[in-house]
Amino acid sequence: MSGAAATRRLSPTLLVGLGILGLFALAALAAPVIAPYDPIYQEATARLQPPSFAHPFGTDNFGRDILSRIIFGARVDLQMAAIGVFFPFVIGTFIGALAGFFGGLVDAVLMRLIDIILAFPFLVLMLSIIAILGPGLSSFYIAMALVGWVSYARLIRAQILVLKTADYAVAAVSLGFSKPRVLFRHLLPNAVAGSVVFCMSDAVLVLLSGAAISYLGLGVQPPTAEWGIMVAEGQAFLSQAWWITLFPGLSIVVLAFGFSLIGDALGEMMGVHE
Amino acid sequence: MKSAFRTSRLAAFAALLSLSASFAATSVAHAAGVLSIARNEDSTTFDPIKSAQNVDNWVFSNVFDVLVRVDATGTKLVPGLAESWSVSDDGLTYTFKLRDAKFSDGAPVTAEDAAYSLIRIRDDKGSLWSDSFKIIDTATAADAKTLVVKLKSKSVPFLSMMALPNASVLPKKLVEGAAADTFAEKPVGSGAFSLVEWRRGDRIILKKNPNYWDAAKVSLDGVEWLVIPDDNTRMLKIQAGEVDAAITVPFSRVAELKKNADLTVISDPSTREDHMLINHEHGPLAKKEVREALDMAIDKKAIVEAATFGLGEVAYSYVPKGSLYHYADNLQRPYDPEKAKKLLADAGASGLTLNYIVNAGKETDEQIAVLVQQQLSKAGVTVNLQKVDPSQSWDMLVTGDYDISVMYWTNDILDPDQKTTFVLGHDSNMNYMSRYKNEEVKALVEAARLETDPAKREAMYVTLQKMAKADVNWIDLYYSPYINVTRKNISNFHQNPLGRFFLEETVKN
Amino acid sequence: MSATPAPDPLLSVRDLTVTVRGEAGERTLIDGVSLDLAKGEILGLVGESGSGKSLLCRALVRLLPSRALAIAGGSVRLAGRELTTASTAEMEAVRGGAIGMIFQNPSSHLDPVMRVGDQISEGVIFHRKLDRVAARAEAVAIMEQVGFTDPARQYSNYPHEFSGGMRQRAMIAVALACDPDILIADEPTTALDVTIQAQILRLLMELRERRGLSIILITHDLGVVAQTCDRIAVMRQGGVVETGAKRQILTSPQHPYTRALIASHPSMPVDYEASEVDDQASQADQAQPFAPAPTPPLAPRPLVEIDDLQVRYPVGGGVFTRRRFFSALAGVSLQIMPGETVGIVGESGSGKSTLARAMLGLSPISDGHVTFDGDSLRLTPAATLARMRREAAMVFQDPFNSLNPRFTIGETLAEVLRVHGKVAPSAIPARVEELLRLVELDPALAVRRPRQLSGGQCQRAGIARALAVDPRLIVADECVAALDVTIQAQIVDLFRRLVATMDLTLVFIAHDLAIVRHLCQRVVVMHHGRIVEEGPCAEVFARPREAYTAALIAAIPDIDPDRRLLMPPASVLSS
Amino acid sequence: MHRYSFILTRPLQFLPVVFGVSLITFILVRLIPGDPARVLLGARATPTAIANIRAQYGLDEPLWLQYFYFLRNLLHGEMGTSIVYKIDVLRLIATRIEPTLALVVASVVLSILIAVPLAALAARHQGRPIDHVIRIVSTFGIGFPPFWLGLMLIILLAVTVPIFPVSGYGDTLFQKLAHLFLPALTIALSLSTVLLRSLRAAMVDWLKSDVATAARARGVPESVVFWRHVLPNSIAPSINLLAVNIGWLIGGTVVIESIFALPGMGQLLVRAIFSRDYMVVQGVAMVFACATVMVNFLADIATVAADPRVKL
Repeated sequence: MSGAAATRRLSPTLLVGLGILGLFALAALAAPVIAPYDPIYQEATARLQPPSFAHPFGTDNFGRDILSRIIFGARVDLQMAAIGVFFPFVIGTFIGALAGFFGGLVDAVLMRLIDIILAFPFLVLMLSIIAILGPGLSSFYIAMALVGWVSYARLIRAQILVLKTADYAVAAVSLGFSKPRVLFRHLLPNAVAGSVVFCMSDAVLVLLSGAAISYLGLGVQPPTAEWGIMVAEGQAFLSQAWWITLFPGLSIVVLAFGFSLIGDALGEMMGVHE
Repeated sequence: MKSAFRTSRLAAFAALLSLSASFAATSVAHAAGVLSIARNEDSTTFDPIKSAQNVDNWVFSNVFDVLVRVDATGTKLVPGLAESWSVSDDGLTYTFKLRDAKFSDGAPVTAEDAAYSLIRIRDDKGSLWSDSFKIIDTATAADAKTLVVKLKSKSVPFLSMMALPNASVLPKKLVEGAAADTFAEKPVGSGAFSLVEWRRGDRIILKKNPNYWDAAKVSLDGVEWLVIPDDNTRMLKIQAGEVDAAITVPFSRVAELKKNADLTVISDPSTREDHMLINHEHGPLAKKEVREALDMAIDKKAIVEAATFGLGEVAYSYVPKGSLYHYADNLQRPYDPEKAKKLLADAGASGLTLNYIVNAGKETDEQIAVLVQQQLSKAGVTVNLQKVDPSQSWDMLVTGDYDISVMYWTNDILDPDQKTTFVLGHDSNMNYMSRYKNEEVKALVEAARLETDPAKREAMYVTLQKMAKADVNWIDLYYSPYINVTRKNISNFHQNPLGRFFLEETVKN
Repeated sequence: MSATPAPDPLLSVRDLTVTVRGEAGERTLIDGVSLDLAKGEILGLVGESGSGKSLLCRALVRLLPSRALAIAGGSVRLAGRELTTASTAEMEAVRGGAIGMIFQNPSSHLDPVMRVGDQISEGVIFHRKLDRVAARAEAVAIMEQVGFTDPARQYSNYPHEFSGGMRQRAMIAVALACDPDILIADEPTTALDVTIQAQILRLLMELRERRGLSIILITHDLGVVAQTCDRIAVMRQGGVVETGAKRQILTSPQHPYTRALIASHPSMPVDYEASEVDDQASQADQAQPFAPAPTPPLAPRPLVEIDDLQVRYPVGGGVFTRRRFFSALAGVSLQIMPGETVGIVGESGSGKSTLARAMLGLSPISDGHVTFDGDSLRLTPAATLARMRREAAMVFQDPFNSLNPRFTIGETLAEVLRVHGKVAPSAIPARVEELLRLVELDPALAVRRPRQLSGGQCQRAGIARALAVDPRLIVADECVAALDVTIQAQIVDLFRRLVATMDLTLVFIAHDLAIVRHLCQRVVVMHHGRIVEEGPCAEVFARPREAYTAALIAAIPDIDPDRRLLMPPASVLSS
Repeated sequence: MHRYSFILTRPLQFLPVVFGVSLITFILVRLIPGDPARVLLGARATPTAIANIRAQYGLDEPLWLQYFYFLRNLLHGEMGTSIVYKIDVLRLIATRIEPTLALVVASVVLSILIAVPLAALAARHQGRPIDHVIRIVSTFGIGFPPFWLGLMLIILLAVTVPIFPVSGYGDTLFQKLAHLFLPALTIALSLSTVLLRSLRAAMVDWLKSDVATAARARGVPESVVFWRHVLPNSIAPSINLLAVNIGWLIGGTVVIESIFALPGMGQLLVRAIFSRDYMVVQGVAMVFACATVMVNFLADIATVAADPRVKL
C-alpha cells in the first residue's frame, strides 16, 4: 500500500542497516591503514593481554592484536557473506526459474532433486566437500552453493508459478516474445524481490555456518583472521581471556544485525514477507 | 502409565518454571563410592583385540587383567595375573605361573584361558594386533595354572608386549561360544571392575568386581566414564562438581583450574613426545643440512611456552624422558634463525617453501603451526599451512603428500623397541612416513631387539638416539605430561607413563 | 416503496471529517459529510473509486483502516447517541449490535479457517450473551432466512466451500446475526454475476421489509441504486455533491458530476433501434450503424474458425484415484469474419476467458480445432502460432497487472516493436509516440511506470501495446470490468473509433451485457462452457431465444427507476 | 476424508528421496581422502593389517558392488557393521536416536513458547516501542554463534548459578528435561527469532485484513479478534518455515550435542565422518533423510489441518 511512499524515502531501518554494513566494508577496505597492528604479528611478550590503550580489544594467546584481527577479518567475513550468498542466489534463481516456468518433467525432476538436498544432512555434505577439496574458503563456497541454492530455487519457483499466470506474462506470450525473453526479462525481475530479502538472512546463515565449521576444526586456514575461527579458537581461553571470543563474536552479531535490518527494510519496501 | 507420564511431565514443567529445584544435584546422584570421570571420547568396543585406541585401553585396564603389568613409574614390569615367569636360556620359551584369580562371573582364570587369548590376538580375523603377536609360535597350558609360550625367534621386548591391555586374558568359554560381538556387549574379565551398562555416546558404568584377586585393595564401589567431547564443557562440568575427575585437560586451562580450591590438578609423566615429521624425499629436505637448519630455526622453548603454557618440556630425543634408555645428554641444537638461514643458503635452499599439514581440531597442534610458521619465516622459509582432518592428514603423510607435519607418539609398551622400529627401523611404514633411510641405523635397531644384556642394550639405544639426532630424522619438539583434574576429595588418581589409570588404588572420600 | 424521511432520523451524520497524517502533513479524506438515514430507509451512496464512500462508512463505526487516519471533526449520532466519542466497549456493542456491515468481497472478509456457522454465532455470543448451543440454533435460523438450503449441515462448512453468492449470503447472515437496526452494505454485489447480484439485492430488500432495517448501500453502479434505493447521495473526492430522493436525482440531476455519471451508464436501450433489426441472422450481410462494414465481400473466409473446441483441466485425482477433469470448454464452434466485432458474454465460469485464450493458442486445447485465417493450430501449430503472434493481440482485464510493473510504458511498447521488427529501430520512438496518440494518451506519459498511471491510462497503454503489432484481430478480455463507469464509457468509445478506422476484427469479452450491446455487431452467450445463443446483437437482446439469455438480460439493473429488477427464475440458473 | 488422501500417496515420493540421499552419501564419503582401516589401526598400521581390515569390511570390492551389497542389505533391513564400533549400524543408531529427537522436539516447543507470545505482543503494538524492542532483540538473536551462546548459558545457568546441569543426558524423564533445557534454549534462541519474525509479519497482515475488519464490524472485542481470527490464520505460513528449519536442525544439532555432551546422532555422525566409518555415515544420513521427509510430511498434514482450503 505505502510502497510508493516507502521507496521515495529511505526508512531508518535501512539507513542503520546500510550504515553498519558500510562501516564494516570501510574497515575491510581500509584495513591496512586503520588497523593498529599486523593481524598475524605475534608479540611473545604480550600474550593474553586484556583490553588496554595499546590493544583496545586485548590480545590473543599469540600476542596478536584482536582489534587488528577483527578489522582484517572483516575482509574475509564480508567476502564469505557475499560469495556465500551470491552463487546460491544465482544458481537457485536460475534453476527455480526454469522449474517454475517450464513445469512438467523439468519441474518434477528438479523438485525431487531439491527434496533430496533438503533431506541430505548438511554437515555430511559440508565436511565431505571440505575433505575432498581440501579446506579453505573455496571449498566452503562450493559446499554452501551446493546446498544454499535450494532455498532460492524454491522461492523463485513459487514466485514464477504465480507470476506466469499474471496478465502481463500472458500478454508477453501473446505478443510472440520468445520464452527466454518472457522468463528472464519479464518474469524474473519481478520474482526476485523475495529472494533479495532472503539473501540478507542467508548471509547471516553463511557467517554462522562458517563459524560452526570452524568449531568443528575445519575452517579458514590459520593464521588468517576470520571472526568465526577467532571465536572458535578463543574458546580455549574463555574463562581467562573473555575478550578473545567476545569481540569477534560481537562483530558477527552486529554484522548479522545489519544484514537483518537491510533485509527487513527491503522486505517492507518490496512488500515481501519471508 | 499414561497418566503417570503426564503427572511426571507436569511436575517437571512446574519445576522448570519455578527453577526452584537444583537440577545439578539430581545429576550427581552417584553412590558415594562411585568415581565419575569425564573424558572426551567414548569407547568403541569391549573386545580388546579389536581396538588400538587409548580411549578403549583405559577401560580395558579396569575390566580386564593382563599376565604382566607395567608399574606406576612406567619403567618396570610387575606381576599381573601371572605371579611369576621365567624365560628359557635361548630366549624362546616363556613360562608363566598364574595366580588364583577369578573372572567377574566367578569362573577361575586358567592357563587355558590365557593361551586361548594369546592365540586369538594372533589369529583372529578381527584382531588389529596380529602382526605384533606373529612372534608367538605356540601358547599352551601345561597345567591349570601354568602357561607356556614358545616364540618363533628371540625377542627381548616380548614380555613388555604381554602388558598390553589388548593381550588381556579373556574367558575362553564365553568368547568362543558367543557370536562375534556378543562378548563385546557383555564382557567378562578379571579386572578390578566389571561392566554394568554401556550407554553409547554417554557413559560406561562399571561396578567393583568382588571376584577380583586383589579386591580387598579396591576402595571404589564403581566407576563411571562419561563422554564430554567439548573441552570447555568438560572443565565446566568438574568445576560445577558434577563429576569427580576430568581427564585430558587442555594446557590452556591448567593455570585457571589450579586456582580453584575445590580441585586438584594432577600432572603425571607420560611417554608422549610431539615431533615434527619431515618428508626426506621432498627436494632440499633430503639434505641433512637443510633439516638441521629447520631444527635450528624452530624455537622449541617458545613453543613450550606458548602452546603448552610452560607445562611441557623441550624434547631432544625420540625416546621420551623418563622412559627406558632415554639419553639425557643428547644433542640440542640451539635456536638460531640467522645461522639456519645461512645453512639453508649454503645448501642452496634459500627461499624454501614448505607445505605444512596441520591436524584440524587439535588446539595445540594448530597453535604450534601458527608459531612455527612465524619462526621459520625468520629463517627465510615460507610455510603454507594446510589444515585437514586427522584421518586425511594420515593419508597424506602415508602418500608423502607433505613437507612437514607435527605428530605425536605415546608408547604403549615399556620397551623402546616398538617405537624405535617404527621410527628408525625401516619397517613397512617408511619410518613413520618420514622416508628416512640409514642402513647403519637399521642394522642397529635389529641388533638391539635381540640384545639381552641390559647394559649393552642401553648403549645401543643411546647410539641410536645420537644417530637419529645427527641425521635429523625428525625434529623433536616437546615432552608433555598427562594432565588430569579431580575434585579435592579424590586421592590416588594416577596414570602411569603408558597411560594406564590405577583406579583400583583411587579413593573417593 | 419510497419512504419519506422520518423527521427524526435513526442515524444522523453532521460535518464528518476524516484526515490522514502523512509525511507531507495532514490531508482531508472525508470532507464535512452530512447524511441522514431514516428507519426502514435504503440510502444509496454512489461514487467512483476513491470518492471516499467506503471510508465514510467505516468512519461511522470508527473502524478506520489505519492508525494514521482520524476523525477530525463532526458528529455521528445513532438514535440520539453520539458515536464519535463513545467508549471502546460502547462501540463494540454498536458494531454488529446496532450497525451491521456487509462487505464487497465476501471471500476476503470471511475467516477462511473458521466454519461459516461459527462466524455467524460469534456475534450472537458477544451481543446477545447466548451460550454456544443457543447461538448455534440462532445462527442456523438466520442462515435459513438468508437462503441457505440446508443450514444445519452448511453451518459446519468453510467459506471456500461455497459459491460467491452463497458467501455473500453468509456475510449478510453474519451481519444480521445480532439483529442490527442499520445495515451498511459496501458494494455487496460488485464481485458477483448479474443474476446473483439480482438475488442478493432482492434479499436485501426483503429483509428491509421483513425487519424494518435501514440500509446504507454503497455502490458505484447507478443501476443498482435505481433498482433498490429510496434516496441517493452522490460522493466525489471525499464530499457529498448531491443528495436527494432517487427519482429526483436520476431524472433531474443538479450537479454536473451526477449528470456525467448518469450519462456514462451503459444502460440497456429498451426500444432503441430494435425495429431496425430484421430476422435474417446471416453473418455476411450486416449493416450495423456502428461499423462501416469494411469487409470485402469477396473474402468470405472467416478469420478465426473454431470447431468443436474442448478444453479440460485435470482436477484432483492421484495415484490411487481416477483422474477427474473439469471441462472449461465443452465443444464450442464459432466463426469470426474479418472486420467483425463479436461480443462474448456469460457469467463467471462460463468459459468465455478460456475461449479467448484458446483462440489465441494461449491455453492447451484438449480436442477440436482452431483455425486462424486458414492455418490450423492443430495441424501446423508452430506456423499458426507464429502467425497469430504477428497478427493478433490481446487486451486484458486488470489494467495494472497486464503491464510489466518494472517497465515504463515506452519501454513496453518499444519492446514489442523491436521483437516484431516491423519498424526500423531508429523509427521506434516515433512509432511509440504515434501509438500513444492513437489511444489518446499524452506521449509524455511514456516515461511512467504502470503504478504511476490511473487505471484508465493503463488500459489505454494496454490497448496501445496490442496495436503495436499491427494486428488484424484484437481479443479484449473483460478489459473494462475493473474501471469506473465514466472511464468505461471512454474506453468503449476508443474501441469503437479504432474498429471504425483501422480495419480490425474485435472479439470483446464481457460479463456486462449492456456494454456488449453498445459495442458489438454480434453477440455470443456462453454458459457452462457451451455457446447457448448467438446472433446479431440487437436481435438477441430484443428477442432472446433461450431462457438463460433472457434471465441474464432481465437481471441487469437498469438506471431507469421504473423498470423492475427481475429476479430470474431459479430453474434457469441452477445447474 | 478426501483432503487427507495425500497421506496415502505421499509416502511413495519418499522412496526416491531416501534412495537419492543414500546414493549421494555413498559416493561422497568414499571420495573423501582417508581410509577407515588406517584410522582404526592408528600409528601402528602396517600394510598387511590394513589389507586385512579392508577385506573384512568389503572395502576392497569395486564401488558399484559395494553399493549393490549396501542396497541388498537394506532390503533385509540391515545397514552393515560399523568399522569403528564393530556392531550393527542400526543397533548403534538406535542407541543414539532418542537424545537428538528429544532435543529437536524440545527446541521446537521452546521456540514456539518464546515466539508466539512475543510475536503477538509485537504485532498488536506494531510500530510502538515494545514492537521495536522485540524486533531489535530478536534480530540480534539471529547472529549469535550457537556454540558461543551455549557455553555462555552453561557458565551462567549451570556454573555461576547452578540451576541446570552442565551437560549430559539423564535417566528419568525429569532428569532428561533438566538436561535438555539449556541445549534446547540455545537452539530456541535463534530458531524462535526466525519464527517470531515470520509470525509477526503474518499477524500484522492479518490484523489489517478484511477478516479482522469484518470481525470487528460485528462487535468482536479486539483480543478475541486476535486469538480467534488473526492467530489461526497467521500460523499456516509459519508451519512451512518451521518444517524447513526443523529439517536443518535434524542434521545440524552436532555442535550443540557436542557442547552439551548429548549422546545423540549428530555427534555419532561427526565422529563417523572423521573416522571414515562409511556404514555409519550412510546409516545416519539415511535416518536423517527419513526424519526430514517425515517432518515435511507432518508439516503438510499440519498445514491441511490448519487451513481447510489447502488441498495437497
